[in-house]
Amino acid sequence: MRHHFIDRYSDLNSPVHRLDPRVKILLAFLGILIVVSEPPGRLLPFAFYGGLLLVVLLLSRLPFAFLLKRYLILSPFIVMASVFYPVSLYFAEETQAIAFHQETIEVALSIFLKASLSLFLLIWLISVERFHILLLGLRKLKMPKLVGTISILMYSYIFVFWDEALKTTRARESRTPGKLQRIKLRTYANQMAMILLHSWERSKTLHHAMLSRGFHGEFYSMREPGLKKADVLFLALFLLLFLHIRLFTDPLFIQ
Amino acid sequence: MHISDGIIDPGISIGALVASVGLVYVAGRKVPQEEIPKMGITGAALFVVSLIHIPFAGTSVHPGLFGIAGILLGKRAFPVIFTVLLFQSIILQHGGLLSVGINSLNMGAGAFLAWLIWRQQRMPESLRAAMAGIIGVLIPVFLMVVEFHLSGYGLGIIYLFSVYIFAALAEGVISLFVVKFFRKTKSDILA
Amino acid sequence: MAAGIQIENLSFSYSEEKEVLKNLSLEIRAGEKMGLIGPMGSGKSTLLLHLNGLLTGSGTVKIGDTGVKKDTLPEIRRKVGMVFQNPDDQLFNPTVEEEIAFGPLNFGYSPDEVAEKLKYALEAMRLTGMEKSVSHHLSMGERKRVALATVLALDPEVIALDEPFANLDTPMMMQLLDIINSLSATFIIVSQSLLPLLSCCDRVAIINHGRIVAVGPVKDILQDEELMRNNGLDLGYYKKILRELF
Amino acid sequence: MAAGIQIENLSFSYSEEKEVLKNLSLEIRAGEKMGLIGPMGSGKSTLLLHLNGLLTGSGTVKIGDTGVKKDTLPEIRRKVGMVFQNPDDQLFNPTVEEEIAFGPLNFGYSPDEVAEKLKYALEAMRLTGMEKSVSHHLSMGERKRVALATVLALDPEVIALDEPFANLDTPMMMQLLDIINSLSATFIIVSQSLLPLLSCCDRVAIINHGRIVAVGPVKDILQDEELMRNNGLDLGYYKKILRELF
Ligand SMILES: Nc1ncnc2c1ncn2[C@@H]1O[C@H](COP(=O)(O)OP(=O)(O)OP(=O)(O)O)[C@@H](O)[C@H]1O
Ligand SMILES: Nc1ncnc2c1ncn2[C@@H]1O[C@H](COP(=O)(O)OP(=O)(O)OP(=O)(O)O)[C@@H](O)[C@H]1O
Ligand SMILES: [Mg+2]
Ligand SMILES: [Mg+2]
Repeated sequence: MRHHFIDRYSDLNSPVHRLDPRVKILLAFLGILIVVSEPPGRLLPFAFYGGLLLVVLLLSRLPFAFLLKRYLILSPFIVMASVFYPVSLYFAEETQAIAFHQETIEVALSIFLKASLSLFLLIWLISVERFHILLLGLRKLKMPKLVGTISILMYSYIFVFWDEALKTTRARESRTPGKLQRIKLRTYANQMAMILLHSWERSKTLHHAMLSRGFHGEFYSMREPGLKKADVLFLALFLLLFLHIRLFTDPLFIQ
Repeated sequence: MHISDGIIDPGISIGALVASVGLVYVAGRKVPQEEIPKMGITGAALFVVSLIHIPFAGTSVHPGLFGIAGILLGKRAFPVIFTVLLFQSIILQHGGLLSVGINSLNMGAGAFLAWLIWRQQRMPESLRAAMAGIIGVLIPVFLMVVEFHLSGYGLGIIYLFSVYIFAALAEGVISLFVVKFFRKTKSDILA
Repeated sequence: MAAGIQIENLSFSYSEEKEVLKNLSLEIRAGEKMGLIGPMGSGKSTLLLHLNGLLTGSGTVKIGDTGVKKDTLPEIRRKVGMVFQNPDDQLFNPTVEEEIAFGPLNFGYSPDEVAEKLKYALEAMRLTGMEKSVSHHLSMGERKRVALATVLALDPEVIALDEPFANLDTPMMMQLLDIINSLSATFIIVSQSLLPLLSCCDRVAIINHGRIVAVGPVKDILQDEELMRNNGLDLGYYKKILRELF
Repeated sequence: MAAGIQIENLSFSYSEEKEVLKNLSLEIRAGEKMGLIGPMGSGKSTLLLHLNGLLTGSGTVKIGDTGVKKDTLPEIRRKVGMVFQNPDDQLFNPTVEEEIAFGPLNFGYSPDEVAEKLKYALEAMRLTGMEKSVSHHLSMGERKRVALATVLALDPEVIALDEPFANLDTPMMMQLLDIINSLSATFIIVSQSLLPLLSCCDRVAIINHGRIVAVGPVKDILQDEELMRNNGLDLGYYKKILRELF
């Protein structure tokens, strides 16, 4: 019964879900780093990355329909960025000639694949750990304290915002006959600003409430994460596999 | 207008990430206690507002409010923008984990210039507010064009980004309105 | 003018896990003043939100002859005025004056009429002098009064009040009781302070776990010690303490 | 353990126009339970917010031997627990469990201690079973209980409660009274429900227009009809209504 729009499948129980948050963050971050560092135009390794990712996803027991849907919703920007690679070359005089060569198309395709794999890793990350535990993990990985503090506040204030939006809508509806007429636009604008203002006032009192309960900008959780041997092994194994693909795919598959 | 992972040159992304973490420390030195809730709520506002998608020219744009962030937070806007982008990349998968740095530098530059304009006390307040809103969009877009170009894209990319002119104007109106409203309610949010 | 309320077999749940209103039926006559009492979390506020269609469950709710449905909402909202339990849930305009004028303006009254209604509501809730105050910079009791004023300004046929007496001091509470008694609207009043209900309600309904457990004349219900105790509504404490005091 | 409270010549205003606290002095002994009553808008909530430095006016406020100043705030916050008038001003964690554990975790208790404190607070406020509920999705009375639980979990030396009885049903109110009486902390309790104060307070202070008008043993004050009436705190109504009822 939590706010599911944030971390929908983070409560599942799988071997991956049970790992330390730091492992998940590092795997996602370094995995993305390795994938995007592929030189432009190489395509074959992506088949292996894809296979590896599939294994991770299977181990995490995440519903594929969900992952795919999420990907499809977010893919337009990726598609656009890849399509625009050749197109942008075409629209500039000095590069027009090479715009639709095979190599250019291959670069565009590798942009698409890199971005898609990175996106899947991100979707995976938020689906295997509760968001605020991820933040805790990031903090343990030396994320600046100020960013941590802002994160804690933002995380609670996001709900304040939702809440205020919901409330003002209710309040307005209960005193308006159906659709707003004459003063429609002004009322909507007013309402938006009021949401901001109310949230601002509430953010101050909530901060007070936090301070009076000892808040000093740090993260805590009832289940303090701890690195175990399994965590380290999991991370090392998968990173090595990623690295292996990155470094050794080419010599084996030279055309 | 977030750059996803894998689209621009990874060297740029990583350099930007390192630079932006440094900048978080610089911009966040000696933050007074009273500023903290304001930073949090502005961050939350930026995040929530980014959930509102407006269909536009085949894709969708969402308000960024980076101009307003600049107006409200001044040089403290940067750590907030960094955090917002971190949230967006993890929760919404907008942008990417690696690109948090480059994205925050882009948007942060917008907020910073918006703040510089906002501080020009001699200009009428409404003008400053509107211009801050507009600049808050245009600067990040300009920087993105440069970065795409540096990553091998042709200059034709400018056409893609020209649609943001409309977004910029819309944000100008929004910030004008927000500033007027806060003045009217005598809220202490406008320092 | 007043309209009756007819609730039949109303069921509602916020999430799958738990049904909050269970097949609930209740009839309130036009012009009647009905108290609604019950332990915390029994579904009182949830029930009220059904009266003007802010929530909709299965079953029927009728205000006068009009069923609460999507296409009748404009009419229903005109008929039913609602004061929320938490005044912060209700106030969304920058100043007290704008807050109170919002309803009348939206219902299309002329500027003169709006001014008149505003004046009446301000006076009734002792808010004269606070017109220009920012509503969320008021004390809790003051905000509660503003929330009440927004509804009084609309003069609706049915008035639903959620904990109107909480956070009011005694003189203001008594003034509110007078106002309630002077209006001919149908009232439904939720309150954990049980005693004021004696001065303003004809009948009282007890709700527990989303069901109506008892309905009857206010005195009969409040004096039925066993019934009250069984539903987590004990007056014995007050009896004892007042013996001690006077 | 308990610490006394000493307030001397405290003045405060939110804006230039109006002074809300006017040169106010009040002393509360260690372990004493003090009620604070007064009409709406008289400055009760504003005064409480000074006790842990959430607001600071001119004059001095001392908790035990420690003055409430910028550099003593961490110490003060550990000593003083505060329940706000509106629970929505206080709850910010996604679940009830996290909400209650927040304080103990931030004060550096070990996981075992935190679990123990959590369990105690949940039981005291009858919240067992609601651990995983979203705090914003509770009824008003339930939220109030969560707010109270967050403070009980911290076991502070001074506990300031703003309208703790509003929105509670009678059995819960009585349980809360028992809890208050069982704790050795110093209490300061603001309440418009005057009667419960008789069961838990040693002394009562009347505040009106930002000044302390009277302080004395709870019974003496509540029985002084003229004093009460002059300060907008009339018990006559309750007297009448209870005569009628029993
Ligand atoms: N928005 C919500 N989402 C989910 N559950 C809710 C929501 N609001 C209330 N509930 C649950 O529904 C039940 C009834 O709530 P309701 O607010 O109607 O109680 P109530 O009788 O008004 O209580 P109180 O006297 O405390 O105000 C409670 O158990 C509460 O936890
Ligand atoms: N944030 C604020 N800004 C400006 N004025 C305020 C603010 N909060 C309260 N006030 C004013 O200060 C006065 C005292 O308010 P306070 O909330 O302390 O009253 P109270 O005694 O707690 O009343 P109640 O019983 O209604 O809760 C009121 O007149 C109120 O309008
Ligand atoms: Mg309720
Ligand atoms: Mg108060």
